[in-house]
Amino acid sequence: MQVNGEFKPLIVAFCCNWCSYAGADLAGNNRLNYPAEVKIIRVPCSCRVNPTFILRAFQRGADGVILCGCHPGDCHYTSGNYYTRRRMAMLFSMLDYLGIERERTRVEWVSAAEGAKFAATMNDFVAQVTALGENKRLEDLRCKK
Amino acid sequence: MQKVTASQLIDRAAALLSDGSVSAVLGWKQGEFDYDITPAVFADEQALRDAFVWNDFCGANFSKYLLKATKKVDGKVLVFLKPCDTYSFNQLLTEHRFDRDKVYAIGIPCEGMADIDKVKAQSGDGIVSIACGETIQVTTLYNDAPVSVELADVLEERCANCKSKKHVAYDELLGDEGDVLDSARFDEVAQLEAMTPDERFAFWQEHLSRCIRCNACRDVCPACTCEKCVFDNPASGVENKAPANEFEEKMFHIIRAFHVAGRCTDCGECSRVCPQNIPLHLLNRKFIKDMNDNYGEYQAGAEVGSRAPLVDFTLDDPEAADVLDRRG
Amino acid sequence: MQRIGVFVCWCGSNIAGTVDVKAVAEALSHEPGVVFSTDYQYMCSQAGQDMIKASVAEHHLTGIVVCSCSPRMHEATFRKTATAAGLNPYMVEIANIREQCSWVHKDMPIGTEKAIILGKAAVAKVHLNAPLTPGESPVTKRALVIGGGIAGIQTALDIADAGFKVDIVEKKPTIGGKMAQLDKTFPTLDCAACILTPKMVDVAQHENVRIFSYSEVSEVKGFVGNFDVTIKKHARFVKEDLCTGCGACVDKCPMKKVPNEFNLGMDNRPAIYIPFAQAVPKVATIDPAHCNMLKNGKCGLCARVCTAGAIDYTQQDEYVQEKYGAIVVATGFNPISMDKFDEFAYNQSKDVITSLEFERLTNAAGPTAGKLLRPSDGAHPHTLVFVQCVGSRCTACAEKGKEYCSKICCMYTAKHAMLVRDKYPDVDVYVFYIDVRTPGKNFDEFYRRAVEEYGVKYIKGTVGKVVPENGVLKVQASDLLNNKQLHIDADMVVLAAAIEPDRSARPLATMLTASMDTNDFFTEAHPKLRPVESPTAGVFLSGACQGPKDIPETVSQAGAAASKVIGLLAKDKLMGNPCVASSNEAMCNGCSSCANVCPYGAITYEDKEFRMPDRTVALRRVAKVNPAVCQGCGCCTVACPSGAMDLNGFKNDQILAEVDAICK
Amino acid sequence: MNNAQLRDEVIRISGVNPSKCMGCGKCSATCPAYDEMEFHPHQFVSMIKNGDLAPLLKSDSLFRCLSCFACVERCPRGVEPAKLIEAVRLQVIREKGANHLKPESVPAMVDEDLPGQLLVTAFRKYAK
Amino acid sequence: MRKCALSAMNDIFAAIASSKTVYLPVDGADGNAAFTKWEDGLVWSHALNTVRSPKDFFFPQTEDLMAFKTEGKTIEVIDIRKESEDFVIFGVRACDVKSFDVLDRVFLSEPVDSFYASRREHGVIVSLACSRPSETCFCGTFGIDATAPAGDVTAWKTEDTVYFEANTAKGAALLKDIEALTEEASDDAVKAQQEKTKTILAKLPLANLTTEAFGGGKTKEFFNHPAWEELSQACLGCGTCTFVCPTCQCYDIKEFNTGNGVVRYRCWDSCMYSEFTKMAHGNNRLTQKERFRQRFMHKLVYYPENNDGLFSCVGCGRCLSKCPISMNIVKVMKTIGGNNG
Repeated sequence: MQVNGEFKPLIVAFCCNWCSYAGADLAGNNRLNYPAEVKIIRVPCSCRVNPTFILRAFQRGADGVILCGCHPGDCHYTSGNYYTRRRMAMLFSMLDYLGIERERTRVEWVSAAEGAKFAATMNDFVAQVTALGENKRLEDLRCKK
Repeated sequence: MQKVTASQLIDRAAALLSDGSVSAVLGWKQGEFDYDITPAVFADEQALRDAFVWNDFCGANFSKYLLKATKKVDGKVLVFLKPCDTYSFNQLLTEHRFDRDKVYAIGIPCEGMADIDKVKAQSGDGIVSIACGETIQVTTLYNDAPVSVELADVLEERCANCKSKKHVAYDELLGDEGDVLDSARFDEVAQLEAMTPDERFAFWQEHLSRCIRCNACRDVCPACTCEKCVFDNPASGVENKAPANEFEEKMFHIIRAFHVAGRCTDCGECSRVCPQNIPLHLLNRKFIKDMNDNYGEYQAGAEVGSRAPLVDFTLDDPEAADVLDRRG
Repeated sequence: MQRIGVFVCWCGSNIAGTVDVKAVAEALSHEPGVVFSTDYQYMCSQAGQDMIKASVAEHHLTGIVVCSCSPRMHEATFRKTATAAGLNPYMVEIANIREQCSWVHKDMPIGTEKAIILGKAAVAKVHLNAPLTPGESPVTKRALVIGGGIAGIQTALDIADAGFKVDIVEKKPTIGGKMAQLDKTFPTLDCAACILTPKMVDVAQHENVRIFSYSEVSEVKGFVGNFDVTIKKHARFVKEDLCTGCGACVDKCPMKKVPNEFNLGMDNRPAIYIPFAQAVPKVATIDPAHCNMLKNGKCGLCARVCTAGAIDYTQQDEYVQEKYGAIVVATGFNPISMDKFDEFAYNQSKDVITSLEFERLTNAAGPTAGKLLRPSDGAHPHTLVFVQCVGSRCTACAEKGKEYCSKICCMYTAKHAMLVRDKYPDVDVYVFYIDVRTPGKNFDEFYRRAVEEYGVKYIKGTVGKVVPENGVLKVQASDLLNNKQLHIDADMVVLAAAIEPDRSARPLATMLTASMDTNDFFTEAHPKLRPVESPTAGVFLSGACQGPKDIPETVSQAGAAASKVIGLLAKDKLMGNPCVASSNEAMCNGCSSCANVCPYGAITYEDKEFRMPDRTVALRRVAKVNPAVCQGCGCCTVACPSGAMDLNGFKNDQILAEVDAICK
Repeated sequence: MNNAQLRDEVIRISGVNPSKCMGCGKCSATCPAYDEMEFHPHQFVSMIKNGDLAPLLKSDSLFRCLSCFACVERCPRGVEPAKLIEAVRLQVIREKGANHLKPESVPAMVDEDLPGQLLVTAFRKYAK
Repeated sequence: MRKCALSAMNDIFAAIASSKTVYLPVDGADGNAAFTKWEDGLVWSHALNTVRSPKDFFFPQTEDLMAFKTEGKTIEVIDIRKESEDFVIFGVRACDVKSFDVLDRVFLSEPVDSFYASRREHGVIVSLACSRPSETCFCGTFGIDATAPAGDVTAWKTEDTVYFEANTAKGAALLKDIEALTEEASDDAVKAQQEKTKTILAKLPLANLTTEAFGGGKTKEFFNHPAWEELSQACLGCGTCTFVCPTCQCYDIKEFNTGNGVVRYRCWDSCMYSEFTKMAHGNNRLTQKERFRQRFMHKLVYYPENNDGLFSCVGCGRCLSKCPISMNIVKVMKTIGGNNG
């Protein structure tokens, strides 16, 4: 999205309820800033995130999608994030194979105690996507204003 | 040239029909021309003698037909399986898609199947007849004498890169058993990986933009056996009857490949049937290659009941970023 | 179409300081389906909640969106409010405009814009919310403890003391487990039997406890609160209720040359036997592999001497069916086999023994009546070598050893060394160690006493090989601190063999759909926060089946597992989390992908009749989710290619609607 | 080569990861040539791990190792000390520069009575 | 009759492209020819035909019809028509030209489909006579002369020359536009080519296939024919035949919510699909047999019944070469209609 001639990316962040969403809350509690371009969707576990959701976000105009879950071994459901890790590794590799910029997708493990990591991750990811510019390779022109 | 003959298959099928071991035979049926062969169910010996064929154009993989046939036919269905078909057969069993007890599977060796487009590239169009023997003899309207074509020169892509001549499932084997081969099937994927993202994007853009969403790839795919495909289901949010734009072209093929990832045996039917010659196998093979590279070698359908990489994990799997970095 | 009310909270200045709450309420009032939108200072206050309730009544709301703090904070509060207002609690969605908006953004227009988008996403989701009701299931007030060692005994006693029925299933003829074989216990050196046998008696006499000894679990069905278990009672050819444990049969049995497993084969027992004097139940058992009467019908001596008439050569295995609300796994451990450790000559010399064998050798009830005698010739030994970490911390070869530390060996070796030096000051005792690991109350002090007061020679290094030669054991070892290779002529070598889970654990885990790690230890539901629960609801872990543990640790875990079981059995009904997966049978293929990824074993399959398009009826295999077992992670929904599997509360279309709203 | 490079080279040639060593000393305990050595197998591993190679290169101990592989067989961590020692030996040989074997020079050495295996082994060893 | 050198075609395309968009069959990387928008240097394919038929130009696979803009709770209707571009299609074969007659009867009869009509109006068809028919060709069965295709302009291509003849006013205007680049020619070469081609056509394997058994009024005779079961047995239910078919004209109207509004569009549908003509009560053809039968009954019986005996098949042979399981209209005609041909 262009705001006053400046590119502001739209970032969708899927956060698992138990670790990363709580980590995002902690970032808030500690008043750690990160760009408002990041919009969080709460899911019970990172393994709830279907590749369809990610493609849909890009279709609808997202410029980057990040998935946050509990650290491996810490999943509230014991093994959900291990499946996430495989699924997303495969999906992102496929997107890369199709020539879609790999910098637009990311998986990050953020615990409930890592408010600072959450904010830092989001700052970094927003900067990375901003540098890339608008998502053109997975866009649906019908959804552009 | 195929190592077993049609008459061997017909004789064996007729014997099994007559002694009541099976009550129907899934086989290849003579088409309008010598190369357009249709999968068919044969109910009696006469039908077999009339129209059953087995030659260098019998590419169709019958595994998926077993879903319907085993439900329709009382008694056992006899199915002929080429080595690559047996992997699909096992994969479907792994997913409980048909009753093994209702099938009598005969494994038959396969020397690879001919791609009619490649044949035509050598013989020219206007084919009047084809005789499969030591070589493929093609008679056309425009050549005075039959053109002789070597099977090896006109193999379908999947056969040129055949992964296995070994049957992983059968009740009975006709002819000799082959081996799992050291194929070069991932070379093309590696070549694509070596391109720049822009080149890859252009490559796929060019190919996928031809998609007409006829769904042939999906409908022929032995891994695509959903009662209701998400792309046919308006409630799924991704349904459409046409690729409305470039996004939907990619969406369809990414999700389809993802849904069969770990379940795809790389039988190559998708690419074979695509009317627009989209190299769909390169999507499936990408997933297979990535899974092999990162989670250990896995061949879907090699054994019944094996656990596909995407419904499995280990504690020290590589992270998504590492998978990408590893490839550079 | 829903009638949605939007309630934007100021949270004092926490939200209102960076978000124009009035603008948010105004913007959201234009969203489709929103019939009422307002803001208030503290939505979670009684007044705020009353306002929500009043609005529900006034505007006939069917859904509520609260733009406020994190749902982790007040989702439960507002769900209760909705319930009080007569709405289903799951018709509430929270837009987190505090922690994830006002607190992380400084600029009012930016914060406001984001708050509106988050609000729109919540509105979009509520449109697709459906009322959810938690499933209820009754709880069978009886627990099953699998394994009758100290872990199982302690768990059973604690549960029984709380007033619940408990059954113990033990595969050996007696309960007691490994602890019954031990001599003294560290770090206090009190005798194992003195502290264990009273507990065995307690548990046997407890009115709430039943003991199925010489029995195994053969089938488990059902789920938390409602397990159906089949227990196989092996025929012991002695009627348990009639046998008095007098031992007359044992004395008279002519077949006396059966290796005694209780003493690890270091002496013999008869074909009819009672494992040890304090066995519970104290009844005889006939070993059918060695009993002449059972093998070829010749003998029958025991039946003749039994005045109680307890012998029954025709006894058959018996299957008992019982219902349980909770299951505790306490299957314990075993030392690993020493067969692969040729370098220590374990199979070549009787004088090379494992530490557990050493326990029997020093036990007053053991084969030598507690005298330390060399097994090969019964001579008094002069030099003992203890080797630590035999098969523990071994990554080189999975068939040989275990990669983990067995945890208990450092302490029991110190105990053994100390006991030897205490009783026989003339014996030289060497302990070869890699590290001495003694975390635990009074543990390091104990080890230091062995060195400083008892003169045990601790040598940093390990034994490379043991060669039996002319009646002595030639030990070649390294002394790393002195940078020497040592050559010791030893009389006995004691190997601290690694421990591994009992072999019965793996098939049991499959029956229970409880997960295990690669070493066959049961995995806990959370390594820190739920250490005694299996991820499978209603299955609890006690003792070494979960990982190597010493006695104090085992007993405390046993108590913890018991308290979890008591907490479960104290409930009359289990209220499920309604946000669980459910399968649309019409679309399900029965492919098993979902069941493969389910960490809880909540998914089963059944063949169901369906009307096919061609108007015939066909059987199809379809998935069924047990809502009492499902924990709602949603992993199955992604494994399912057709989308037949969906997750209540986080349905595919709900999440897609959120994505759409955010990306507008 | 400095110590660090030398260490990396030894690790590369041997394919052994000395960091896996937990310092149990079983290699030295099992070594039949222990008393012949100035530096013992466990010290080898430790010195290579720490990049302290200079004393090793000079030491005669290198050539006291019999390559019996008892340490490789017994090591509970799969460290394979003998392979490390062999790699250090190769370094010494290479630094002397003289013993490199070139494919061209092999035919001249072929002797009817010499087992072919020996030549291949030597070639493998000295041509690396 | 006008002519120009084959090598001069690039100039001709360039000349026309200055005022209209030009499309022509071009060989793609995949080995198939496809109608492609002309750009300088693109070469006219020698392939017999394209995989996708030229019906796309008048009846595209997807086409936006209108849009709605939602603002809060208000809806605004927006006209988004954009089918008024002038264009010329080169290289349309006789069979495909005939397919426009079939489509016209559907889309141009009352109520007229204004999107289709507008495109027909703006499009000029330059047909191309066949000289090397394939074994899958059977346009003759439907009375089509492959050597003299209709269209606004008919073209004949010989080894080095292209001949043009205008058939309509639109065609004449087009030839007028390129008059300077062409010259008057006799029709000798064309006649010779036609004669030669006709002898080949007579030798085609499907040359004797006839429609005799079919046509309007045959519903009762064929509807319950026992052979449908067997013919449809292997059908995968994919849409390949319908999507490569030049005469299939079924479409679905769908809406797409863009987040900011709604686009109403139509897209091709296939009678082979389980979701075809799905209504509130469900589907009226529940099995693949019924769907399969519908397709061929429509082409061979229902359509001619409603359209003065015109069959809605033109014998282009695309379904023969593209069906994944090699089931096609020829096999159906031979089986259901008796062993003709």
